[in-house]
Amino acid sequence: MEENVLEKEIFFPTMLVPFGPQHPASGHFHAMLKCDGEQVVELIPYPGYLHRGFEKLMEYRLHVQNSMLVDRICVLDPFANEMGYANVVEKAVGVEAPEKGKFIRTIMAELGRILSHITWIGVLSMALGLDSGTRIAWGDREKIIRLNEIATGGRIYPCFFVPGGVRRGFPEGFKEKALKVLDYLEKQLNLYDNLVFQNKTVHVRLERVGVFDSKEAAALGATGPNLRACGIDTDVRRDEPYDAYPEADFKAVTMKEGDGYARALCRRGEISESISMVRQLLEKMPRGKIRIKELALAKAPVGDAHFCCESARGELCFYMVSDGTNKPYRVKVRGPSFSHTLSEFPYLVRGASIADVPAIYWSLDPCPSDMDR
Amino acid sequence: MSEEITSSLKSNFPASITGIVSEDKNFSLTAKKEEFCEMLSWLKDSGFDHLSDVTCVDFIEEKEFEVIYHLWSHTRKLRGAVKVRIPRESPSIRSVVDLWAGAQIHERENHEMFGINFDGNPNLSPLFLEDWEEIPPFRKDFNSREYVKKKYYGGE
Amino acid sequence: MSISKPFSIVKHLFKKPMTLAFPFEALEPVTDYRGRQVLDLERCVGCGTCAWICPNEAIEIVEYNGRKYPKIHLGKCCFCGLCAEYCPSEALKMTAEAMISMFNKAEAVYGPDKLSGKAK
Amino acid sequence: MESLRPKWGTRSKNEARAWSLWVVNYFNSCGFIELLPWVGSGYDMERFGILAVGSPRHADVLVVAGYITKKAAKRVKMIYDEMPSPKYVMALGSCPMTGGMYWDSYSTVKRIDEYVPVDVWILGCPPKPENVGHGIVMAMKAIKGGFEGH
Repeated sequence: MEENVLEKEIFFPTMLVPFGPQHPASGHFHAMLKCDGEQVVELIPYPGYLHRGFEKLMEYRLHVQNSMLVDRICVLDPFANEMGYANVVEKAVGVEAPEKGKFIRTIMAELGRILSHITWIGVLSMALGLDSGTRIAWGDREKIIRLNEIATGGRIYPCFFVPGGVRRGFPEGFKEKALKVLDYLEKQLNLYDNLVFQNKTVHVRLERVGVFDSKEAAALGATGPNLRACGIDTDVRRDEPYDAYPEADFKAVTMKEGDGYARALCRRGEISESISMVRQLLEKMPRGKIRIKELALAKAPVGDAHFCCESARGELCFYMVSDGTNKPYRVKVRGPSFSHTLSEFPYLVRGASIADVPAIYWSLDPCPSDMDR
Repeated sequence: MSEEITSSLKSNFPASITGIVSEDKNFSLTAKKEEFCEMLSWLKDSGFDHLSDVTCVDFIEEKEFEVIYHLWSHTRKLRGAVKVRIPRESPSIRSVVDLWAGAQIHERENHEMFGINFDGNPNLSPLFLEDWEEIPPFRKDFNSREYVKKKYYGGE
Repeated sequence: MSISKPFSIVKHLFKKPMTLAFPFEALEPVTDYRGRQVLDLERCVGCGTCAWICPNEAIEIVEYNGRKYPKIHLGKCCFCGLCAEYCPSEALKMTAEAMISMFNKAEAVYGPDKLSGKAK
Repeated sequence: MESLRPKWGTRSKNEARAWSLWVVNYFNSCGFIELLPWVGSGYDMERFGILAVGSPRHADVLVVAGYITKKAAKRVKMIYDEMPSPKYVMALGSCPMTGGMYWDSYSTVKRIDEYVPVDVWILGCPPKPENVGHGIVMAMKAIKGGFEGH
């Protein structure tokens, strides 16, 4: 009888496998995977490829100049960053933006969330080797960018929200165009369901991959869809309402499982919620002023202000200390991707197989430029 | 809502709390360096299970660093900030890694950007910057514009 | 799953393609797009507000035909439009022109003559 | 060895080069976001024969998309050195040229052409996809006209 070759185990030395920075599925992130055979023992992250020192740069600039600077923090979701900064300055000065300005901000921020999630569908599909999903999602993305362009005058970086409101109102016919795009996207969501979310390949690769329970997730600093996917019902938009969010009727999408697939479905649900929110807010749009222009160069009194908003990735906080001039003394940006990539990702890949690493990474939806700042 | 937390904090730690600002849904207070860890541990047990942020402000004129812990409670829906002042000459403070595992990376960032030592943190190696030889960049006495002029524009 | 489902892709053959045949067709330009600036030489008073508000210090005030005008280094510009917004005499305006690519780095500096369209 | 090489006409050689610009898959932040329409079906770069490849050894074009930090600049140089010649470098956005938005940042490189030679500058913050296309067409025309790269 032949000797059973499978009886003896293969000997693997512990080895280091680099992940990134030049890798199709890593973004601009570098990590070393310490592997025992196929299994990842430890992940050592080396971030900093996109570090620009935003918090230092902002100390030298006027508030209105900082508004142009902050949307570069996260390329995929610039509106949330602008919203956070505009609001923290308003909070420090003690003046609120006009009602219409708040509505415009909220509508654009929700469109930004849809934009970010659709980009993420493309990236996730790319990481899972589902090329048609990538092409279609990144093609649809153009439609929302076109809306941004019409409303704000900038494609990716709108430079649109300033302390005191927004820089201009919606142009004529924007509402009809926006509703048309939303209808189109709603139709496309069915396609994404068939193509990505209910696809057997995606399901098998994401289910029971990268699981954490609610206690671990909270201790590691998870926020946003990643946290809601393990059953904790927290949403800054609902719990600490800002701008026009009290006017909109929405629910935070939660799941129980806490695995990669639950995170994906959470984001899928958020797209639908955002679409309905934009529709409601476009209907309720009030009349009036859009901006208090003096606030852009106003001096904030000595003290500090802390403001949190919900970006597409999770809790985005701005903490500003002011010394009585029209420049901040210190700004701290708490980006959601910072803890997602640097404390949750190393925890989740421990014990996973190498092939699952890109799937776990993109199921967390990190943004490397938000992480490094 | 935050009243009840701040009043019970006051009765538990009467000696070390100064400057409480308490609003409807958030509060902030300044704690003494000796007892802040017990206070954070008490807050964690009473529902503040999310450490949003550890950050630092360099008050160069007062020769002090202020380390700020931003907390959030998923159950109470409350936000809190605990501020601790430490001297600028020997900046060192106890680590809170054993309370929140996510604090590790925040403390590592603050160590790199401000040069604060967090006693008890297992890994404080440089995070973002490679081959950095100047003083930590987020300190107020580091002038980014002068550094850039010297390094990149040949001192123009 | 029904047996006809895979054949539903056939309908995409008759749809308008998503792709834009770029060099031959283009999307119609948005009127208020923030592209490069133009300068009205008559209206400009040379006050220097644009140079002060620019977050990138891309604007420099230079002498041209005996008067003071801004010179913009488009390689530093971030196209935020603050210079046009804060211009007191509305001399500096943003246009929708965004086709700015070059082989030579020096072409990125737009002096008053280039900004006003007097020189190519 | 020299005789083994296929002897093409210069014209057809340049034509072939221009229609198969393979891009190394090293995309960093700001510029990458405006390359997404080109990768996706909105503008579809494969119509121009442009393909994103994983290995620098297969690539002809390095796209420096946006700001480069000191840490990333070493890797950019490494990738550039690994690419076989002829190779071309495209710089997207204002940041590689002058530092752009981050002109006073302690962490970014201000002039990337001191490290790798740049052929095409595409300005914008980030550049519009049309502008990226304009740059690509410009580069293709130059290569057809006999531009050898580095």
